[in-house]
This record gives sequence, C-alpha cells and structure tokens, in this order.
Amino acid sequence: MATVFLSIPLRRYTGGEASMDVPGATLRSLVRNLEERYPGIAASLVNPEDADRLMPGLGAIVDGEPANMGLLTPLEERSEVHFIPAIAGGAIAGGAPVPERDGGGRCG
Amino acid sequence: MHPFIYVAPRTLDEAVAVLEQHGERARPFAGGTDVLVQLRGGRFDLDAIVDMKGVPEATTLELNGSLRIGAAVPCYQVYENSAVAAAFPGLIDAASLIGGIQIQSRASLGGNLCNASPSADGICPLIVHSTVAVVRGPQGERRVPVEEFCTGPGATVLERGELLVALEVPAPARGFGAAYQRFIPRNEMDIAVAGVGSALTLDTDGTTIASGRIALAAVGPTPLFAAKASAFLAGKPATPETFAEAGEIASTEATPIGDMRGTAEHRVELVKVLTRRTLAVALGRAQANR
Amino acid sequence: MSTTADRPAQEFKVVGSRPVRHDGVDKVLGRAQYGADVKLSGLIHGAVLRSPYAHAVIKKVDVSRAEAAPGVFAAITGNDMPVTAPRLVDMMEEVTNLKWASERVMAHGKAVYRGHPVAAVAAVDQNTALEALKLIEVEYEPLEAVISLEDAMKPDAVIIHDDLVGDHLGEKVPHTNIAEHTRTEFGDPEAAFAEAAHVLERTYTIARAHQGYIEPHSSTAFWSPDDKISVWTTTQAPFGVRSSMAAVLKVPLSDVRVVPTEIGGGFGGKIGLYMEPLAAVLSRKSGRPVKITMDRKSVFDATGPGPGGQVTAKMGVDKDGKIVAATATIRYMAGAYPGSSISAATAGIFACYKVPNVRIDAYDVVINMSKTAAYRAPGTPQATFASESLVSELCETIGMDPMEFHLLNAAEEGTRRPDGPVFPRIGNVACMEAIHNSDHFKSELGESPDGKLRGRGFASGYWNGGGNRSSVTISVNDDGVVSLVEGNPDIGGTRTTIAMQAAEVFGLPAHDVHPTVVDTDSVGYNDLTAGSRTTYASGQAAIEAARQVVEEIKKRVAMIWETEPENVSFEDSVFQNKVAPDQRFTFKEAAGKLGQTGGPVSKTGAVNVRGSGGGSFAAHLCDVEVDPETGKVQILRYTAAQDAGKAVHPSYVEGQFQGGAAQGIGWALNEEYYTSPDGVMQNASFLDYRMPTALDLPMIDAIVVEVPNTNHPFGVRGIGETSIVPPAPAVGNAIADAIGVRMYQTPMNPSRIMEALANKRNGKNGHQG
Amino acid sequence: MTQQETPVRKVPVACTLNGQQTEFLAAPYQSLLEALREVVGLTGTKEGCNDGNCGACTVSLDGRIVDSCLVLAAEVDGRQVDTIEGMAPPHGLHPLQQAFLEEAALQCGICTPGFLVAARALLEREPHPDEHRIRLWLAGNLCRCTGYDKIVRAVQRAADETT
Repeated sequence: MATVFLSIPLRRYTGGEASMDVPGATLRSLVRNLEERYPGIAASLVNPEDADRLMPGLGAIVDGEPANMGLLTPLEERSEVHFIPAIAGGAIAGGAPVPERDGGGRCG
Repeated sequence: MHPFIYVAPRTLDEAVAVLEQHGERARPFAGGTDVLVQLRGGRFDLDAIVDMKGVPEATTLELNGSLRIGAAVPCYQVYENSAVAAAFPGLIDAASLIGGIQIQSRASLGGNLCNASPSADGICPLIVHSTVAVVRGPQGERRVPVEEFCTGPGATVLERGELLVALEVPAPARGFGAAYQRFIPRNEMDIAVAGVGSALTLDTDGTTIASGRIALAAVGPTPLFAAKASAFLAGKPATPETFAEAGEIASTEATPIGDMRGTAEHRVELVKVLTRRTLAVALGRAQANR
Repeated sequence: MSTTADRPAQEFKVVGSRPVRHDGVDKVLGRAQYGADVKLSGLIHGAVLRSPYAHAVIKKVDVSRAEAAPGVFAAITGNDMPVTAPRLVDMMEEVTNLKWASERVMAHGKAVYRGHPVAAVAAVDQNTALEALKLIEVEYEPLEAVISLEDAMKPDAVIIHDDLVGDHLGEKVPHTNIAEHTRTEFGDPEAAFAEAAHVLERTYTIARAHQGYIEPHSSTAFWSPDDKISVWTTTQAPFGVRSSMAAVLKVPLSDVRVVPTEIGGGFGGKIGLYMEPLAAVLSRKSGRPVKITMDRKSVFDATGPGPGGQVTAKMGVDKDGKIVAATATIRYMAGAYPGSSISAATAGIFACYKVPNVRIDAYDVVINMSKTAAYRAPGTPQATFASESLVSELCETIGMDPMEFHLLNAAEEGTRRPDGPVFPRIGNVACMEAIHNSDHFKSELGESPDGKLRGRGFASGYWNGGGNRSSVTISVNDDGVVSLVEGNPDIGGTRTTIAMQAAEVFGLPAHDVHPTVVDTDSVGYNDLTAGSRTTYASGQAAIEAARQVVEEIKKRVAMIWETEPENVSFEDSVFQNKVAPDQRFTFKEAAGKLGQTGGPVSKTGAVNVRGSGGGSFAAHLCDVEVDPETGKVQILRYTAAQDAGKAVHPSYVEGQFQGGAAQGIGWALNEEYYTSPDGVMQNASFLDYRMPTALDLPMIDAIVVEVPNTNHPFGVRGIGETSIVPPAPAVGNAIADAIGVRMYQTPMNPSRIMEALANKRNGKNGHQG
Repeated sequence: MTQQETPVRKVPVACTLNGQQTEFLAAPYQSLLEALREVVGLTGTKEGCNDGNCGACTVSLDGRIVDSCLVLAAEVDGRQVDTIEGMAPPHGLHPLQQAFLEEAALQCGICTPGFLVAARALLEREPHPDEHRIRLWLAGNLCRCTGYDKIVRAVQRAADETT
C-alpha cells in the first residue's frame, strides 16, 4: 500500500479526503485503483493524449523525488506519493518532472 | 545607427567649417563615451562626427599657474599629471571617478561639459574653480563661465558651428581649497544620485572664509551654482556648524526629481551631507595651501 | 523510501581535486566560440523590431519599404510565422500553451509586453538591418498596461489574454489575469496559531530581477532547401530548443539540429526560445544563414528575468521558540504569459524548518511585462527573503539567538517539507554548524571609525536540484586517453566535472578524459543545463558509460589472457587476472590492445536519474556597514556554507557559492526593474541596473560542507542554485542589525534605507503586515 | 530620415594590431569592436552591452585600456591596438592567463578576455597592486558568474609570480 497525498483541487473527488492508502506496483496501477475508489479522478491525473503520462501541469513526487518515469514510475510497499501542481516558469526541482520533449514537433 | 562620416581636422578652423556646414547633424567628438551611446540609443542622428583629437588646442594640457585643459584631453591625462594633481585636487576628485579606468582613458572634462548632463561629475568642480569655457565658432572666440554653459539637460550655449576648445581654470589663490564628492549606490560605474563641489578661500587669519563657491549636480536640470549657499560662506568661520548650515541652504537651491537613481527626498538629504563633507575636505586643502 | 544508511567514506583520486578545466585555454586565449562568434558562409544579419508599448493592438505592420531597401534580403511579421492552436505542451522546463509560446517569439495581432517582437529583417550587415527597421510601418492602438499585482488582480482588471482560463484551486475561471492559485496544507495552522506563544506576520515585496548574464542572446539559423534546419545558439537547453523550434515552426523534431555554442552565462535565462525561430524563418525567406544578436536593452526589455511579487508570511512559536505553525501567501508576477515558479516557491519557503502545521497559497499572475524565466533557484530567493526576514524579526521579538532558533527548528532527515515530501539525509544542520564554527561567526563585528553602523545577518536557504535524462558517450583511444561526448552546454566548468567522474572510474588523470559538448544530432538526449543537474545527472551518465567501458575492456583482456571476464579485476587503473596475478595491464596498455580484440570500444551511458537526494542546503553570514547619512550599504564580510554532497571540483563549487552570493547581494541592494506606469523599464542598461562590480564586494568565504547524497554513486549533490537563496535575507537581517529598523522590500537601496531611517525617527513602522 | 549630402564610404585604417601592421576598411560609423570582430575576424573581444558599462570589449589602445565599443574604428588609424588574441606568447600563456586557469577565475568565460586585457594593463603599471587597487582597476569589467573573488586572487597570484 502506498500512501497518496492529493493537492486541494483533487480532493473534490475524495470528499475532501487529503490522503489515503492505495495499492499499486506503479503509479499507473495506483491511479487505476484510485479511479476505482474515486470515479472521475483519473481524468485529472492522466494525460488525455497519452495514457502513460501524467496530465500536463501535474507533478508526482514519489518518496521525496520527482517521478521521472511518469506513470510508469515503480512504487514500493510503503511508498509515499504526492500529486501536486507541476512547476511552471522554469523550475525542475521542487517536485515536478522535466516534461517529455520528444514528439513535440509533430503537431502541424 | 544612421551612417555618418568621420572627419579628423587638424585645425580649429577646419573643425568649425565642418560643424557649420552640417549644423545640428554634426558633433565634435573626443572620447565618444556619451555621443556613441546616444547615437545607438536613437536619441539623435548625425551626418558627421568631428574628431577633435587631432586639433592641438583641444588636446593640450597647460599648467602655468592657471590651468588650460583642452576640450579633448582625457581624464587620465589630468589626474596622472602630478603637477596638476597637486595644484587642483578638487578637479582630480572628479576626473578620477568618471566611469571606470576604460572610460577615463577616453572621456574628457570638456566632453562632460558639452554633454550637459544634469548629473555630470566634471562640471561642479569646474564651476567652483570659476572655470571659463573657451568657445570657437564662425564668428571667432568667446568665453563663457562654466556655470552659464549648460542651459538644460543635454543643451548648451553652443550655437551652430561652435565648439568648445578648452577650459581655463584660474590659478588657485593662497588659502584656496576645493573638493568634489558624489553619492552613488555602488562604488564605481554609477551616475551620481547627487553630487556637490565646494571651494573656499580662507582669509589671512586662516580660520575665516573669505569666499566660497558651491555647485550641485543631479538635483536640477543642469549642474548648478548654488548662489545663496556660496554667498552665505563669505565671512563665516570655517567650522562644521558653518558647513552644515551651508548644506541646509544649498538643499533649498536644489530642485531634484525622483527617478530610478534615487528619490527627490533622498537627493535633498544628500546635498546637505555632501556639502558638509566637501567643505570639510576643501578646508583641509585650503589650509595646506596657505 | 530513500535509503539513509551511511556508507563508508569513499576514497577518491580525481573527484575532489582541482585540475585546470579542459576548455580553459581556449577561453583565456579568446578562441572559444560564443553565440555571436558564429561565422558561416554567406551569413547575413537580422534585427528585430520590438513594440514600444507594453500593451497594444497591432492594427497594421507594413514591411514593404524595409524589404525593398538596398542590402535587405528578407523581412517578416507575425503573418510569416505558423499559427498554432491553443494546446498545452511540455516545453523546456515548463508546461506552456503552444499558442502563447509561438506568440511570445513574435506578436500576432497584439503586443503584450514592451519589446515584444513585431517584425524582423535580415540584411547584409547589422547596421543595414537596424536601419531597415526604421522603414517598417506599424500602426498600434495602445491599451492600458497592467504592470502591478494590484492592477492585475483587482476585480475590474484590464484582461491581458482573452483566452486565459485560470485554475483557481481546481476551478476553471475565465476572464482573469490570475493564471493559477494553488494551495498546500498540512495540519491546522489556525488552531496552532491560537495556541502559540508568539505569532508574527509580515508582508514583503521583492523586485523583478534579471539574470544579468554578460553575453546577450545570439542565434544563427540556416533553413536548408531540403527543409533541414540548423540552429547555432547560445542556450542552456539545446534539446529543448530543438523540440520547441519544431513545435513552434510545425516541422518534424528531427529536422531541427541545434548546435550549442559556448554560453556566456545563463542562470536560467537562456532556456526559452527567443530569436531562433525568427532567424530560421528569415533564413527560409532569404536562402542565407541569418544571425540575430540582441542588444543589451532588448535583453532587459524582452527576455525573462526572475519574477517580482509579494509574499505574506506568518509564523507562530511556542514558549520555547519551537515553530508550531506557518502560513504564506505568495503572489508572483509571471510577466506576459503564465508561469512564475510558484510551486518551487511553495516547496522552498519553509523548507529549512520543521513546521507541523502549514498552509501556503500561491498565485501566478500575468502582467504586461516580458515573460519571466527561471533565475537560479527559480521563485525561491523571493519567498526566502520573506521567510528568513520573518524568522530574524521573530527571534528579535522573542529574544532568541537566530542560530539557536535555526538549530532548534531545523529540518533534518525525516522532516516533511511543507509541500509534502519527506527529506532523506540532508545537510541543513551541518551548514549551520559550519557557519557556527567559522572564523567569521566567531569574529567581532568591530566599530566603524567614522560613525557608520555595522550589523551582522544570518539566513539559510534550500534548493532541490533536479535529476532526469542525460546521455554521455565515451570512446577509448589507442593511447589510453578517452574522449567523452556530452550534450550539456558548459556554463561553469561542467565539461571538467563530468569528465572527472569518468576519470575517477578509470583511475585516469582528469586530463586523460577529453570532453566535448556536441549538437543534438551527435549525442543521445540530454535535459538542459539547469536545475543544478548537470554535474549530478550527466556525471552519472558519464560514470555509467565509463563502467560499461571497463566491463568491455575486461572482456577484451580476458580474451588475451584466455580466461573469463569475471576473473579480471580493475582497480587503480590496472586490469589484473585474479587467477594469474602476474597478468596485468594498465588501462593505457589495455587500450592499445582493443583493435585486435574486437575493435573500438565506445559506450554510452544513458540515464534517467532521480532528484538530488533532498537537495542542497546553505547558510550564509553577512556583515554590513551602513552610512546613516546617505543610506549606502557596504558588504564588509560574507561567508557562504553549503552542502555539496561531495565536491567534484572544489574550486568550481566555491565559485558557484561565491557567484550565487554575489547575485543575491545585487538583488538585495540595488537590482530591480524600475518601470514607468505604462510598463517601460527605465533602467534597461548595465549602467542603471547596477549589478555589483568588483569594488562592491569583499572576498566571499566559501565553506564546502559534504553530506553525501545517497542518490549518487560518489555522493554528489547539485549545487549551482542554492547560493542565491539566502543572500537577500542575510543582507536584510544585517542591515536591520545595523540600523535598528527592518526592511520589507527589495532592493534595499540607499533611498529606501534613508526612508526607513526617517520613519524610525518619526516612530513609524515600515511593515505592511 | 533626411538624406545627407556627403556619401558615407568606407575608410582605410592602418594600425599595429597585436604587433602586426594591419590594414582594413571600416565604415566610418563602425566601432572598433565591430571592426575587430566582423572585419578583421578577431572575435576574442566580446560585446556585452555596447555602451561602455561592462568592459567585455576591453582592448588596449596605445597602451591604455578602452572599451572598444566606444572607439570608432576610423580613430585607430596609425595607432597601436592590442587585443586578447595578442596576449599570449607563441605557444604559451601569459602569466595572467595561467593564473586565471589555476585559480578557476572563469566560469562562463565571456568576460574573461576583457578582464585579462584590463588586468595586464594594471600589472604593467603597478606590479604589486593591493586588493583594493585591483578591485578599483577592474570595476569597469562586469562578471556575473564568479563574485570576483577568484578573479582578484588570480590577479594577485600573477602579480606574485611575475616578481
């Protein structure tokens, strides 16, 4: 069971609950289990264009470090997971992963 | 930058002729430390630059009791001349703090005067030394007291075709001392938030001020001669109390604005402090000069 | 959870030494090629016409006269740039609306900051291009400029972007300049404040400040007829420039090749796109390579400084001085587009302390000034000016020694950072102890001989360095020297610090590893040179590549010795047959035998590493002397202690501490954007921006603290940024100690100090809280 | 923009550049900095501000340091110009260059040529300047990376070692 901490906007799916224990071997399976318990929350966590990635603008911190593998980041039995707003304006520290870059060119 | 031609005359007449031909679209050029920056900033355009550094009258420094500083003589030549430095420490105060070493290799006191910046460091000490600006133009030569030379920010008495040839600084009388200080937030490379030049001449008793002159920078549209504060000094004892009172009077002659370099209130305070401090230094120099 | 077990202290041969940097000779000879030094066959020069208004509708742009001028090859406007739909993408270091990213480099219909590009030309030389700009006709309809928090946040504010939908605690709010409002909360701060023995709340204002790199931006692009685009640019993020160029120009990613030049300072400010796409489009139009170099004024007007803003901080302590609760409201002005590091500010503001009950609200607000960018520990120096000034004042209120307060409340292993994560082993306390034991701390402040006032101030600070993706390729030459290819532009000696980590693995002298920074086609992906990550993360890629090389060479020598690779040991740069110990090759000997044992050895370390193990903490001590008659502040003495984990090259670690301290001192004392009400920066020159000169600073004592980072094989932490965090409060606290009055606003310039002294004489308090 | 009467033609400049007699054509409005970089091809002299406030473009003109952005190329006709490219002896380094390397006195390196040219002029005049004198002399050169500490130490070291 990992312990999940949700930022305030995400708590609307949990009836205000800020933290909870959720099973999952990766962030992705944890999100799946969260969605089962709190329907609708996954839509705020997962990138609608790429189901392996976090929502743009959202960061996950696993055991004190940015989840640098996105939703594929592995979790341990007693991991602590924080979903927080990603850093805008240039920082990579403080929690957010550095965003993916590949594929950014094929939008035209 | 609008393209301009470069003219390097060998005589004053040649220089005057080029300036007269182009009018406002030509400027004399010495160190270039102001004019090139202003051209790049789009403040004005020129068709011709007239480099004065090949004109002997503009490039000579002559000490003969009085001091004649060619308009294009760079600051370092003034402060590295030990005879000049000994006789005119009040001028050296300014010549050695304009810009950094690189700027002092090029910038001249004459250029500083012609640039007519309200915050010019070079002008106050010239004023308190009762310096006269020697101007040459199509109608010949005329002489203008430095305190009358600047007419507004960046504006001078120079007419079409006229240029500054040299600055004539009278020989300091016995008992004369002068000093210049400015206030800047950093320790170098800044424009004065306020600057004060002070001079006094001691009476034969060595303790009474026979006459004094105070000039202020960066607290009005031009560097200005503080007439009231200057007049106040005459006949007063050369004491800290007198200097403080002179500072108070000088501060009433200041009309500063607040801008990125400091607030108006701060500038008024600085006039008081710097007047007091420069008079104290000037007194020391006056006593050494008796 | 991160492991916290201590490993036995490692012995190093190369790491921790001070070799001359590999690129040093080129740099002292003037031969190194920086952005503006790029020369290409047929090169022409571009210039950019920038909006004189901070906020204006662009009704018409006519470049026809400019285009027709002699010597001009091409002119472009917003109409020549691809249009991009609003869409959130991850660009560079931040999430950006692609439409805004595109509009930021060239205005489409509306200028939203002074200096916003409106048109560009390319001509035979720089001056011809600049003169041609004067021939461009632009019709503007000026709009009211929004340049303060107050104006941007008021209910009837002028709205800068019609299409901005704010995220206010999860609510989507249209018609606003507040792009984001976030909140983090643990415990019940209100209840704790009610119980607290002392509570203090203050509001602090921090000026927008520029990174001040000495090299202006310069970009050269060639858009080849086969639609391959090459870009030579001075950037911290060549791979980021590649992806954002591709996005903005709507071309395939791999058609863009970015060649990073030497870079003359960045500090976070050379991450974003500026002129690269403009040079590329001018190149396509003209068929020539085009170089555009910014002038200094444009650097101030149109590139991103760090944000200014306002921070209200509140802290409560019990009767023993233990913190029971803290709250903060952070409001930063992002500039013309959203994104001002508010989450880093949230992470950093109380990070040095154990705070059992905490709430932090943060607002990201758009205004009509150039978009801010990362500036060394983005967002954190501003927030820390508030928290560390508050702590100092609180200590004064309760009569507690600040050092004692810090130690009593210091965050340590196991402490929960106020935004959530739990710290592994960190150097917070060790840095304070280093200051406590320093000669500086033990010294007497002394009396000024001429009536000036002296004071001493202390502050601590935090920044959590980043990790992420790096690729390094190492190839072994016949003579036993190895070449190392990397993709991080070297701003401060990182070629050497990366090479040293490989050299450590090989047991070779640092100079037997030859590092080169290459273009985006020539090495695997690398995240940017920023976030204190380069030595830390790319160093791990180098270690990984070096270890692979060693393993490969073990196979080769095993072949020669007719044994199994497992039987080959490698220690002290010697391969040895464990079975037949007299069989041994030095690394150099082995390198000469690679050709006949299977060919060249070249290995790539490609890593995606975790963050910097709890980050790097710092503690700074500052002595000042204030002239109460003029308000002038002189820094008399300065000491910076910071945790480097393990200093790879101590000289460059010290240099980072000293340089960050100097920047922070500048921010504290004089640096600001002095802006007119219509949004025009009045001091857009090095003359009036007033960065510290050599004469303004003392020697800066750097104390390198080493608390190993368990996330790095050698214990290295990223250290580049933390040093800018403590200076402003350290200076402010020293000023307060000297003059007996607190400063609540940066810059603490002479006019402000005189005002504070006057208020003190009149019995007025300067704070707004 | 008014049309001017005098055509603006390039002017020939003959100077001694790093000890070599050098001739080039420069536009009369072109700075020495731009001419060195764009016409002569010596890019070691850097542009940081183009208004005399950073010292990155420092060169020596007849033995005195100047900001080359504030000198017209046309002015140096007949004069002696020394840039960073002329500082090192053939196949060697000037003691200041060596000291900058050993003291880690550069980080990004963009200000380094200006500092070296300025520091050389100081040590040629005053072989043993104290710390204050070094800081004063170098105040016209901005560095944003180092906080100046290691630069000042490098100059001190070079001064000590050239005795």
